[in-house]
Amino acid sequence: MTAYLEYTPLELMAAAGARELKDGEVVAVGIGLPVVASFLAKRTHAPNITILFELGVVDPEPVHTGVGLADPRVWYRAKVLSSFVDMLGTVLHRGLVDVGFLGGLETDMYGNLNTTLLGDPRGKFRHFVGSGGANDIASSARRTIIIIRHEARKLNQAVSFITSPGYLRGGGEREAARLRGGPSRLITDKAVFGFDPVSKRVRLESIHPGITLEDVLANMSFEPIVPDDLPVTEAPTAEQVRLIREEIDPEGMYSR
Amino acid sequence: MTAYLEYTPLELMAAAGARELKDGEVVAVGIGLPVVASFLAKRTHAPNITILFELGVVDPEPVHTGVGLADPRVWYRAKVLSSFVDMLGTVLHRGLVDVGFLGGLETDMYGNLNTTLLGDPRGKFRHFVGSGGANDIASSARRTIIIIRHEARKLNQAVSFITSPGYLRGGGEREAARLRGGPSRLITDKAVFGFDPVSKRVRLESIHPGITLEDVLANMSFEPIVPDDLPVTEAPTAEQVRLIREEIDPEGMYSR
Amino acid sequence: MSKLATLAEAVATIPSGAHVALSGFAITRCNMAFAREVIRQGIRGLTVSQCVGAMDADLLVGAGAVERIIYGGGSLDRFGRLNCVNRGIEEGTLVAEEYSSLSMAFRYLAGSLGLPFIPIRSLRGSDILRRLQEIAPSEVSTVDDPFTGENWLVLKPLVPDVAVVQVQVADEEGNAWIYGPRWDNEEQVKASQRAIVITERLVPTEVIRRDAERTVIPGFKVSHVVHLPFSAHPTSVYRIYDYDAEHIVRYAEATKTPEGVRKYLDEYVYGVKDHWDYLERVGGMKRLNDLVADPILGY
Amino acid sequence: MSKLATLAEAVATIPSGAHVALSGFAITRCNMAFAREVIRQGIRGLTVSQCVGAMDADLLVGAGAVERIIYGGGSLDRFGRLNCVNRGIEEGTLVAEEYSSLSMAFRYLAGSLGLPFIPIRSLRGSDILRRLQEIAPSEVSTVDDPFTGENWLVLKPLVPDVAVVQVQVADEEGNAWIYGPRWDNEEQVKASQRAIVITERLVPTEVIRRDAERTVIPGFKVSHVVHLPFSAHPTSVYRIYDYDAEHIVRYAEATKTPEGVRKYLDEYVYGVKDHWDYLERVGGMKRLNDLVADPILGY
Repeated sequence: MTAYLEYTPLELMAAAGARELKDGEVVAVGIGLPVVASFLAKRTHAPNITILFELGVVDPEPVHTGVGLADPRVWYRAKVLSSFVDMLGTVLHRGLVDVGFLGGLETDMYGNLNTTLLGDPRGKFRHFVGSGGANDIASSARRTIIIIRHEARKLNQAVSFITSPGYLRGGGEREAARLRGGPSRLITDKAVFGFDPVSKRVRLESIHPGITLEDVLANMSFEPIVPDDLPVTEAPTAEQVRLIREEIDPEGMYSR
Repeated sequence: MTAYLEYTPLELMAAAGARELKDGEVVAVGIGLPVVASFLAKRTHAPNITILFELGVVDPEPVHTGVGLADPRVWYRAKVLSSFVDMLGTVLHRGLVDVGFLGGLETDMYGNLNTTLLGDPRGKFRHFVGSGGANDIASSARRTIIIIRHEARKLNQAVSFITSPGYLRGGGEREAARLRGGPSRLITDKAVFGFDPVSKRVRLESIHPGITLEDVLANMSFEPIVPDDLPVTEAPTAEQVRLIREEIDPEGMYSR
Repeated sequence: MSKLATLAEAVATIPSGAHVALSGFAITRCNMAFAREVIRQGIRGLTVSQCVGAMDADLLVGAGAVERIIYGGGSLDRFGRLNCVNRGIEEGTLVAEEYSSLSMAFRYLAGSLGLPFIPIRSLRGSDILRRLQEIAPSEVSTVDDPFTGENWLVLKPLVPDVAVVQVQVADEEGNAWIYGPRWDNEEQVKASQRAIVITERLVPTEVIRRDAERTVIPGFKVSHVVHLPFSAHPTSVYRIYDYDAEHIVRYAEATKTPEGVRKYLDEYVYGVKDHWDYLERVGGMKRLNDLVADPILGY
Repeated sequence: MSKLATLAEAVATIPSGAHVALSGFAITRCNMAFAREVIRQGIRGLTVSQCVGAMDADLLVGAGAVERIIYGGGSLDRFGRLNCVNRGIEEGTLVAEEYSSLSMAFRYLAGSLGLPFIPIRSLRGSDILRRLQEIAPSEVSTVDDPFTGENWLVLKPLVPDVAVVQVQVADEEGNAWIYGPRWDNEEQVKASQRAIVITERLVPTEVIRRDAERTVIPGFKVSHVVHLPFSAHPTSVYRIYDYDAEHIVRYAEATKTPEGVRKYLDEYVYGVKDHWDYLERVGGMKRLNDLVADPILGY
């Protein structure tokens, strides 16, 4: 068996995402890197997490990579095959989802996410995917983890459209809207961020190996809170990389 | 094959109930005579009616008589096996039940039904079955048919407890409560009654063969409206009696 | 993760005064072994709920384990009334919050979906509603439909502490299937804080994965899985065994008087050391074999 | 009673301007043959709804048959965006009432249960809600929870004129089973005034009666049953056939421009006389055989 000492930025992000999951938690995921992160956690430190797909799939064991939630490949060997009302209603809205993974076109310093449109909603804009279950997860999960590429246009001053609310304009605004939970982590290919408990602003938590603070700040359009001591993000272990490449995403569709 | 020229009062009531059902209607029934009436209609003039049991059973074809809705004998060969929410929610509350059959301890001149208690609710009383789905059917079915024994204590001035509302105190009271439908027929072992379109009071429609108007009136505690011409209730045909005795209720549990 | 437990272990997690949703309907899939163990362990002051009152609730009430019943009325079908429940209501020793089947089902549904309230057409104009407004005013209210202005009755969601559900098939994680109609069981489990699954058949998770459309109870809602054959006796479990008519007749007769109830409890609950001892007492293998369901008929 | 009909007969019952709920999700169980026939029959001004926008809706929009879409966003998964829907929204030629998956599902659920309105936590604080309050103010409102005083967002029930649902198994009465996740399909059908069932396999009612727990669509909701193999092509039908990746790539590419859409429609919709002709056009038996699902994997 070859040792996997090298890893891709996406593999590092998947490992960082996996690290956020505690054993026994219920996790709502969309397709892509979040699935890789969740299956990685389930095969390592969190064998008893429950993985949900919004359309009505619980704990599948895919043997082939799917092109999306609509691909029967990702439903394979599920323990429950049901519905939106069952997953997003009796589990998520009922308050049983501990963690929701979210991605998007852009986010801002309060973790508000946009997956709907870019441009001026009243004028010229391009329309994209929209919400799907993202807004529901952002509204009712106990906490959410945002996974997004580290680019200035994606880590934006303000988003053109709030599809999935983070802390809105910060402080107590999210609470005032009586939304449950809120973003706990923002994971990019350069760093891991958290959110300040009071101002709810994005705060740098750790920087990935080989990345400088300058790289991090130069590639985002808002100023994160930067604490004095900045640890280096834990790199994925050789075993984690092996699991991703040999078992979880052998075609590298989401992690290479 | 023996000709069935004789019939029991219950068989006559079942035939009268069956006659009320139009082909293609959706019918909600409890156990007992209503089931006999519904299956009789389905095997004669209304092959396309849909028969529902509240706990989640559609169009069963029992080959043995059951002791109640909880008896798997009456679920045999159902086309749908689901739930209360499905039957009473997505069918009844949604407005798709055309006819509901109801019985009870007592009813009054406006078709209000009591299946809960006899005596003084605030003092000494005996408690019985309660509602089950009866109140729901009485509230949301497009029309209901009451089947009850013709006795003074069952056809009462006023009921001790309104479990399932008929026309309440008559006139526009039921409409004011914004309940759907209302009782269309009251079938006893002596006569068939309807309800006056304006006052909503019980009105005699037909008297069973061999029964006199005196028998009818002497055995009820309220005065029904009595029209000038009073037809005789159509007797069950030999074929109807044969179906009841040989196929629908061979043990005569509900019709003898 | 295996949640297998003995009946005694599972029952021991239920504190006196808890709200327990029961899966029984009249005389089918009732939590009978569970009820007998609750009584033996001396758990008291329970609130029990179910859409249609059944033999499991009646036995618990008869033994004095129940303070409040939230239900839509009920009986033992043709075998008779719920004598213990009715006596408790008549004598005022049992608080009864009485609804209809759908209003109960909607309260569970609202609880299962995390809805703050649910509108319903049922109950209006009835004495059921008048009664509720007196004894449980905090559970019912009205709201104006903002779209039409019409005033609607609304019910408060029901969120039991634990749902106890008798099923035909489950794995050790609690993923469970119910054959036949499910009445309120799926909503009960999903509304409750947790569930105890009592199953006639224990299967590998592999079996669950091969037919996952059937999984109406997801393992993550389940705290304990008890594998206990004939645990619904004398009530029926569709496709597994029929009800024991003789025994239910004996029960219906015995429960007509408090003395009869005491005798019944002494013989079938206190007088047996566990479920296996109970099964011997009611006729053992020979009798139980007579009840085994026909694979085609399901009873 | 048999409700068997040809696709053309079933489609002919849908008037221009009707509200049609579609069963597709991205690239699976989409009403593709249905959409192609709707386009051929020249039905226009439709309102289409589904929780997650799918290829069936995109094709209908591309052909100009749709005036309004009520959905929770959507895509062709990794194959790309819903180009026709997005272009319509960007150019203002398509009215889009955009929700989230759960808010759509709750609107269907409320419609299916006859609820006057349904409360939800989703959408608050988002621009989705702000947008809705502008373009569809009659569909959303707020209500004070009478039990806690908290103000809740409430949605109006959705009651489509007809639900068109692509299933694996149905009988001639319309009793139908869906293998795999059902997303919003059961609520869509039960909320709608009637349903058209398009099935891959037609079975005797006898089969339905042997496994009735699977019947998620009851015959009495169904007006027409169309038995049409490969009717979801190029999208997948779990346990029957896989999606046709090559064809979907071609579609995603073609729909990037209005010209491309026209060419695609000419070749695969207007250019074929019926579904069987279409199947020949996309590769015939040889190609379709490659797509047949493995009985274990289901794809």
